[in-house]
Formats: sequence, C-alpha cells, structure tokens
Amino acid sequence: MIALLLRDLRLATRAGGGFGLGLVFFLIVVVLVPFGVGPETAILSKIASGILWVAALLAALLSLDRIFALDFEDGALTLIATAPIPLEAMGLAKATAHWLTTGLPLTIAAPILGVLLQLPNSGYSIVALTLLLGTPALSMIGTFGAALTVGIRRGGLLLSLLVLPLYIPTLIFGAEAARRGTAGLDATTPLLMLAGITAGCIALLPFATAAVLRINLR
Amino acid sequence: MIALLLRDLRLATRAGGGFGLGLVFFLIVVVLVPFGVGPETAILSKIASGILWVAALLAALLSLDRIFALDFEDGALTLIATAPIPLEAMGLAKATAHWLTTGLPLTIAAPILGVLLQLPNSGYSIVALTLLLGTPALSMIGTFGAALTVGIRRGGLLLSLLVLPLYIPTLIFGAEAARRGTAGLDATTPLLMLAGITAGCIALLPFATAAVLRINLR
Amino acid sequence: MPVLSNVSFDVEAGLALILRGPNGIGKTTLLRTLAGLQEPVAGTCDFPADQAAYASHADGIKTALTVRENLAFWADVYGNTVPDAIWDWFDLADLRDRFAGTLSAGQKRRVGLARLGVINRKVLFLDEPTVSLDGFSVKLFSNFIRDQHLANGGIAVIATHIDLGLDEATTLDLTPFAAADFGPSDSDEAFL
Amino acid sequence: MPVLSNVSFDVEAGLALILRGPNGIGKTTLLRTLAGLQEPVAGTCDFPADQAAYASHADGIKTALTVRENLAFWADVYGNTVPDAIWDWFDLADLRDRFAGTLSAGQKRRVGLARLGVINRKVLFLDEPTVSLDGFSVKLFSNFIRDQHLANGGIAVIATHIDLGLDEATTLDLTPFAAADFGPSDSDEAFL
Amino acid sequence: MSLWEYANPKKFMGWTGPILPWAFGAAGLCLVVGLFWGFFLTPDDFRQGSTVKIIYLHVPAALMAINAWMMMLVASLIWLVRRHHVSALAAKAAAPVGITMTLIALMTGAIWGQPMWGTYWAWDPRLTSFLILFLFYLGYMALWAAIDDPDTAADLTSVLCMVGSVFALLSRYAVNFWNQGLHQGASLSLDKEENVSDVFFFPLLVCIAGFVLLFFALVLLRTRTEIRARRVRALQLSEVR
Ligand code: HEM
Ligand SMILES: Nc1ncnc2c1ncn2[C@@H]1O[C@H](COP(=O)(O)OP(=O)(O)OP(=O)(O)O)[C@@H](O)[C@H]1O
Ligand SMILES: Nc1ncnc2c1ncn2[C@@H]1O[C@H](COP(=O)(O)OP(=O)(O)OP(=O)(O)O)[C@@H](O)[C@H]1O
Ligand SMILES: [Mg+2]
Ligand SMILES: [Mg+2]
Repeated sequence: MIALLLRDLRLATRAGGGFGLGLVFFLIVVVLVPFGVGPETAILSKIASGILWVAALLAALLSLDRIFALDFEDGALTLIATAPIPLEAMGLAKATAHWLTTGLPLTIAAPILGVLLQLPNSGYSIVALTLLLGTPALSMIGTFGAALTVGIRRGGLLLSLLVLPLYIPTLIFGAEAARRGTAGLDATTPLLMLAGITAGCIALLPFATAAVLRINLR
Repeated sequence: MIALLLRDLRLATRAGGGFGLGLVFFLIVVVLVPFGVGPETAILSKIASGILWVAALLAALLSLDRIFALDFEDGALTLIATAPIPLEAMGLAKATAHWLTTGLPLTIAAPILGVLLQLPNSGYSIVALTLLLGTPALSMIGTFGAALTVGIRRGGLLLSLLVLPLYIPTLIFGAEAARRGTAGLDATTPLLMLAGITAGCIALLPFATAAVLRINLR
Repeated sequence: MPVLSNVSFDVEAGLALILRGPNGIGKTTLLRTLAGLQEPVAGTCDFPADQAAYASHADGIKTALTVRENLAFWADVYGNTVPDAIWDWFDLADLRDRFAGTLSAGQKRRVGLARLGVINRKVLFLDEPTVSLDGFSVKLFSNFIRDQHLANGGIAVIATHIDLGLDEATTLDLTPFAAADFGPSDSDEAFL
Repeated sequence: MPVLSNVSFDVEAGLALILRGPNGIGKTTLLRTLAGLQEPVAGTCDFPADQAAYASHADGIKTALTVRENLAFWADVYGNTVPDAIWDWFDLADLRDRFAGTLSAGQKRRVGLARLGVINRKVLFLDEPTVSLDGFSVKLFSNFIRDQHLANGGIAVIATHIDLGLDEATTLDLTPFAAADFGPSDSDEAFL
Repeated sequence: MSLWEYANPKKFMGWTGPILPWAFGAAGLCLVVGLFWGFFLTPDDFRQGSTVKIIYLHVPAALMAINAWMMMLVASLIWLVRRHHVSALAAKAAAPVGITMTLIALMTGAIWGQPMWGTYWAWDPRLTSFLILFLFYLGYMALWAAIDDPDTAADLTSVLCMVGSVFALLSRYAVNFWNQGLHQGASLSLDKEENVSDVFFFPLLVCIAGFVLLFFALVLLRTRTEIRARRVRALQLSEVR
C-alpha cells in the first residue's frame, strides 16, 4: 500500500503528472469570478468564502478522473487487483495520494487567493480550517466516484455528475462554517458536522470503492 | 469535412459519447453556487448573470479534451492527418461539432437555469443572446487549446490552464454585456466587441489549430 | 455468453501449456477467467489462487517512470526485491534508467515481461506475450520461462500465435471447443 | 537523434518491400518518416505524396460505431464508397453490424486493415500489420496485398517480424544501417 | 414454491400481463375522481384563492418522488442479495418515473411559488432537497446508460443507489440546517392540529391513491419493456455466430 502511495505521488510530480494543475485551476476559477460578477468589493467580499469553497470543490473534482483511469488504460489496475494488496487498501492509498496532491495544496493556497476575492480578515483562518477538515472527504468520495466510472472511456463528465450530489453535504457544512466564521458568528455546529462527514467517509467509503472496483474489473 | 462533422456528432450522441454531460455540468455548477455563497435572494440575483457565464465557460472547457484526445489515442488523428482533408477544415469541423454539442445546448439552457439563481426578469434574453454570440468563440479557442495539448495523456487540466487566459476577453465582454442588459443599461459596446471576438476567432484560429496539430503529429 | 465449452486440462508443476486457436476463439477470455478476472459461466479452476499472475499486452508500464522504477514498484507490491539477474534475462541492462515512454514497442514489451521475473509467482497466465518481439527477444522470453520459471517448479499457460520453441510445453488447440452455437449466457437465458 | 543512416531503396509499382530488423532498430521511425509524419534528419523520399497512406496498430477504429460505419467514414473522407467485396477480402461479412468495441483483438485488427481496401491509395506504409492475427487472417491480408493492391500497380512498404508469404516482396534488413553512435540530433548539435 | 419464483422473468411477464390494464384503469379512475373533486367541488382557500388547488398535483407527485427512490433502493438491495434480474430492471424502470414525479413536484411548486411567495424559486430547504434528489436521479440514470454490460450496470447502479441514499439523507439534514425556508410543514401528519381542513383533505387522499396506482402501473409497464429489451438483446447475441 505504501508502495502504491509512493508510486502515485512520484507519478504525480513527474512531467505530465498533473501535480499542481488542480491548484492552477483553483487559481483560475478564483480569477474568473470577478470578471463574471463585476468588481464591486462589497459583493465580492460577501461571496468570497463561498466561491473559494466552490472553486476548491471543482478543482478537486476535475482531478478525479486521473485517480484510476490511467492505471486502467495501461492495464496496471488489473495487475494491481491480482496482486496481494486488498482492494480496500488500494482505494485508501489512491484517495490519500489524491488528497496529498490536491486537497492539501488547495487548503494552503486558499487563504492566499482569498486576497483576490476581498475576503475579510476574519475569514482567512476559518476558510483554511474548513478546507483542511473537508477536503479529505472530497478525496474519499471522489475516489469512490472514480472507481464507479473506471471502465468508461473519457467518463470525466459522467464522473462529475455522479460525484457532485454526493459533495453537497460537505460543501454546505464547509461553506456554512466558513461563512459564519468570516462573519464572526459561532461556527461550532457546522464544523463538527464537517468533521463527522469526513470521519464517516474515511471509515466507510473504502469498502464501497473496493466493491465497485471488483465489479468493474470483472 | 462534412463526413467528419457527422461522425463526431454521431459519436457524441452514442452511448458514452458525452452529449448532454456538458449541460449537466452547467446545471451542477449553477446549483452549487448558492450552497457556497448562501441562499439570500438579494446577493444571488446580483451575481446571477456573471455566474451563468462562468459556469457556461467551465462547462465548455471541460468538454474540450474530448475534441482530439480520443482520436489521438486510437490513432484516428494520425490517419485523418494523412487523409486528403486540409487540417484547417478538420479543425473547423471539430470546433463546429463541439459547439453544436455544447455551446448551443448551454445557450438554450441558461435562461432556464437563471430561475435558480434568481436572475431578474430583465436578464433572460440578454444572457441568452450574449451566450449565443460568445460560445462559438469559446469552441474555436478551445479547439486550438485541445490541439496544443493533444499529445499529452490526460492533459485535461493542463488544457484548462492554457485555455482559460484565452477565454478571459470573451468572458469580460460577454458577462459585462449580460450584466448591463440585466441592469437595464445600454449594452451595445460590449455586444459589438463580443461579436468581433467571435468573428475574429472563426476567421483566424483554424489556421493556428492546423499549425499546432501539424507540430503535434510530427 | 459462452464462448468455449468443455475445455478441461491439467498442467503439472514444471510444465507449460500453449493455447492455440484462430482469432476470436476465446483465448483471452479463457485466460482472464483462469486468472479470476471474470467469472466462468460454468466450471471450476483449481490451483493456489495466491500463486497466480496474469499478463497481457496491457502491461501497466508507466511511461513517466524509468524501467528500474517500474520494476521496483512491482517488486514492492509483491514484497520482493528486484533480482539483479533480471537485467540480463531480458537484455534490459542498457535501458535500466531510460524512461519507459521512450522505449520502442518491443523494448517496452520486454519490460512488461520482466515484471514476471520480479513478482515471483508460480502460476502464470500469459496472453500473447511475444507481440512485437523480434526473434532474439522471443528466445530470451522462452529461455526465461524454461530456465527460471518452469525449472523452479512453475506453471505457465500461454496463448500465442507463434512458435515459442518450448519443449516442456504441451499444446492445446481450442478450435474444437468453440461453444456450439454461442447460446445466451446464464443471465440472458432467463429472458428467453 | 539519428536512429538509422544511409538507408536507401527503390520500390517499383506492383512490388512490396518488407522491412526487418530487431526491436528498436528504427522500423517504426523509418515508416513514419516516409509517411511524412516526422521529418528526416537528412535525406529525401520521392513518391506521389497524395497517394500515400500509413497504418500502424493504432488503427483509429471507433468502438462506439459499427464496423460498417467505421469503414464508411474512411470511404467518405477519401471520397470513395465502401466496395462490397471488402467484406469477403477480410472475412468481415458476419461482423458488419457489430459495434467495433465488442470485437476480439484480431477481429478489430482486420477491420483496421480493411480500411486500406477502402481508401484506395497506391503507396502503403504498414507498421506490423499482422499483430494479433492468426495464420488464416495473415493469409487473408497477404492475399489482399497481392491480389488487390500490388496487382493494381500499388506499392507497399511493410515492417514485420513474421513471414507474410509474399513472393512479390523484396526484404530489407535494417540491422546494418543502425546509426553508428546515436549522436546528438540536428537541433542539439548547435549547442555542442 | 417460494415467493421468489414470481420474479422469474417469464413468470413475471405472465402474471403482470393481466394486471396491467386494471392497474392503469384504477389509476385513471382515482385521478379523474380526485382531480375533479379537488378542482371543482372544493371552495377556494380564503388566503390562497384558487391557486391552492395545485396541491392536488403537487403533494402526490412530491410523495411519489421520494417513494420511487425508496422502491429503487429496495429493488437494488434485492438484486445485490438475491440477484433477481427482474428487480434490477424494476429499479432501472422506476428511475425515469421517479424523475418525472420530481419534475412535476418542482414545476407545480414553482408555478405555485409565483403567486404565493412572489418568486418561482427560493432556496428553501424543501425545494432544495428536491433539486438534489433530481440530481441523484440524473446520475443514476446516466450511469445505467453509460455501461454496456447489463449485469455490471445493475451492480454499479445498485451500489450507487445505496451510497446515494445515505448522502441524500445527509443532504436533507444539511439543507435544513443551511436555510430555514418558507415552505409548509408536513400537513398530512397524524397530529390533527396541523392538518389542512377536511374539505381539501379527502380529495387529496384520492389523488394520492391515484398517483400511487399510476406509479405502480408505469413501473410495471416499463419493467415489462425492459424485460422485452433484454430478451431482444439475448436473441441478438445468440444470433451472431
Ligand atoms: C419547486 C418548488 C416546490 C417543491 C420541490 C416542493 C416540494 C414539496 C414536497 C416534497 C411536499 C411534500 C412534503 C411532505 O408531505 O412531506 C410538498 C407539500 C406541499 N407543498 Fe410544496 N414544494 C414546492 C413549492 C411549493 C409552493 C410554492 C407552495 C405554496 C406555498 C407549496 C405548498 C405545499 C403544500 C401546502 C404542501 C402540502 C403540505 C405537506 O403535505 O407537507 N409548495 N411540497
Ligand atoms: N464485449 C463483448 N461482447 C460480445 N462479444 C464479445 C465481447 N468480447 C469478446 N467477444 C467475442 O468473444 C469471442 C472471444 O474473444 P477473445 O478476445 O477471447 O478471442 P481471442 O481468442 O483472444 O482472439 P485474438 O486471437 O483475436 O485475440 C470473439 O468472437 C469476440 O468477438
Ligand atoms: N522519444 C524517444 N526518445 C528517445 N529514443 C527514442 C524515442 N522513441 C524511440 N526511441 C528509440 O529509437 C529507436 C527506434 O525505435 P522504433 O520504434 O523505430 O523501433 P522499431 O524498429 O519500430 O522497434 P519494434 O520492432 O520494437 O517496434 C529505439 O532504440 C528507441 O528506443
Ligand atoms: Mg486475444
Ligand atoms: Mg515499432
């Protein structure tokens, strides 16, 4: 399992591996929004934390199809499935690699990009905190979605369709906590819910992922 | 060229062809934004036209990697390149197919989804008009970007990265026109600029696309 | 839907079985079934499941990793180390530190086959292992199967269209086993 | 960087040239250069460029289209129609309306080769056309090249590792032409 | 003979054939009676005027939209456990009916919202969770459509349905937390205080019965169609060589 994690991280950081592209997509969405909604500070600072969350979610989403598809196309997935690693561990390794290459960098970048969206000063730490708590759930759910669509060529958009409704609770609690925190209100309840969702996803989804992979590799 | 266009449309509408998925992605982004920024009608209706434009742009963006990548992977692109069709015509055919399967449906759906974002009544027709004028440019620019990244496996995110800066002028004028129209102001200038960009893209970009394809297939 | 029927064979330790038959007869299907990658419509296979390995043209070689890194990964997964002799067995010594993406079709195939020497499994199911190999490389492969694999008590079931020059092998032509009428499969049958 | 040097040959109308040589010698490179898909470091090729066609394992068959739709598309692109005889030449009559995605490796390869019969070009550059074909299909292919292509004044340059049984063919072994030292390429040279 | 034998495709076709016309007949009768009663024989509400009558379409459709998903969940579980093809196909057949019910609820709600709240759409929790349900249906149907092999498709969609149900519940809770909303509470609860008055209540019950029967009939019909499609597929497969 460690071998797989290390390989995935190494592949991600090699040329064409896609490390950092999620980050750049995040940056670009954040840059685009002011062009779309206009430059008024009052509006922007109200929607800043929400846009950061939506953009982070989209950036995570778009890197999902790499999780299994490359390995499936060149046959590596079949070979790994017949190797002596439980598929559950494999799903967990893949999700961890995804989080390390996407969720973690996004969390670190979000406060910095907040500047572009006129995020109020009170918002920086809470936005980072919610993303740190929430992005592991996004990676776990996304890995499940990627496993569902692994047999489908260029299933990227279908993958988005399947995964987005599953992302909604995470988004709601994450963005709500960020919004309340930014406005100086108490954000304990949504933060606890967010942490609960993440814990639940980590505990349960590897099994669903493995089940779905087994079906797809049949 | 007609043969290619028809084939692409047929492939798009077959199972797994991805027709309609761009549309669904559009829907999903529009649904996500309120979860992020909160449900207040006043804020939503202010940012509605801008969000519609950004979402349409992202939906168009995400379907770009299908334009050439599938044909490249199975060798069809090489074969088409050595066939007696000028590469310029091929680029145009690909862009047209992309617009028919993505830009046009988005334009039609945008006013309907405007309801969800509390788009003011004055905004429906102007949003549709700007998208109708602007999406062909998005398809042409996107085809050029897809040609640039065609050799790169799973280059989806890199493609987004390359294309997004090129999309910014279209977005600025399109969203500005939509915003002014929604607010009841005069939108002639940005509309003219938008039309100019689209005309320029259609006239010039097929040559750039062909040149880039020639390099990538070498 | 059934592709083959009534196929039955035993292979003893140290021996190989060559599957032959025209395109589309079901060699790939049979091997994938044996390797446990799809379920048989009917019938059983009996061998130590944790000793089996499958390989086809799609050999999971990562183009962005070097040849050495590719093999090291598989060794890790199977809890082995890469044996030094492997570079000679498959004539890869010169290619060790090349990125796999820059290899020619045949060179890449050799790396894919070298994986078999790394994972150290007793029962191998190989689907057209010599595709795009030249005569010399085919001989390297046959020697590996004979001297390293079978000689150590391994078993190999190999689908191929060419002659591998393996004396230890019995050949099984699948032509006579083609399922009579391609009847509907179990799940479809319920609907007829 | 140069892979081959001093290769030179003429092929006359109605004749074929078989390229041979070990893995990695540069057959694919040579064929792609001839077909105009990459530029030669030095040297020239001389044939009517609008009569050339190239084919490799990657045959651009769309899995979501039927066999017939696939071939019809290529006929359209080249301004031809699909000749009825094509189904016999490549034994595809039964597969005509199957989705290409459901074919076996060899069946799909036959469809890829049938494309050559549809586009009707005089000069063919073929890279390992018989990969995954069984003996019978190889014969179908040789017959097509001999009776339909060469007999009508066509030319074929074919890289392969197996014996195609083409009497009309001269064979060129590329081994002696391997570029001496894999020196730096044109563009790198400027930096030395 | 076990109950499961009625789920064999052939048997299923046999016993559902005669039932189908009755089911449609009963559904039609209930709907005609219920809607006529509701539309023409009840007084206008003193606050809402005649717009209140949308309730006869809106509430039954909303109920069935949720129940259809429940039915799919049960059918998926049966498929995963017992591998009965008919139950997988019934789940597949119910999805388009369910999504239509969801759409009817959304659209009648939107039409109702214009006079009541002055807007077609508000991010009210009830409405929002229906929109999310709509997305779940879309994803479920898209996954069915994207996979060629019917058994694989049945397996994957079943897992999606189960995981999706958990997340749908979670969303429901999340959305409630997120926004307080304008929408009515449950008016069909046993607690009589909160219920709508009897004049509206009885025709509403008849309409709900009509929608339940209609759903049943449509799912039966679509399941039969799916079974026939599978039979055609099986025949075609046995034909090729
Ligand atoms: C798109 C918009 C709407 C959706 C998706 C929607 C959804 C629902 C749902 C799911 C129910 C059934 C709840 C249950 O029984 O548990 C329901 C009932 C009801 N809705 Fe709506 N609704 C919408 C708009 C409206 C509007 C605008 C009104 C009018 C003010 C309204 C009034 C009612 C009433 C009176 C009931 C019956 C009370 C009940 O049984 O709960 N709805 N709606
Ligand atoms: N998904 C599918 N749907 C329908 N038929 C299929 C499918 N996959 C394979 N087949 C059929 O099953 C038969 C066996 O295919 P298989 O790939 O096992 O052949 P093979 O012996 O490996 O042939 P080759 O030598 O060409 O690789 C073929 O006739 C093929 O057309
Ligand atoms: N991108 C590249 N970078 C560096 N070397 C390369 C690259 N592509 C190919 N080569 C080298 O060029 C040589 C010729 O490769 P080519 O693919 O033409 O061989 P081939 O004769 O077709 O071999 P095979 O029979 O194995 O297909 C090989 O030694 C290969 O390693
Ligand atoms: Mg095969
Ligand atoms: Mg080659």
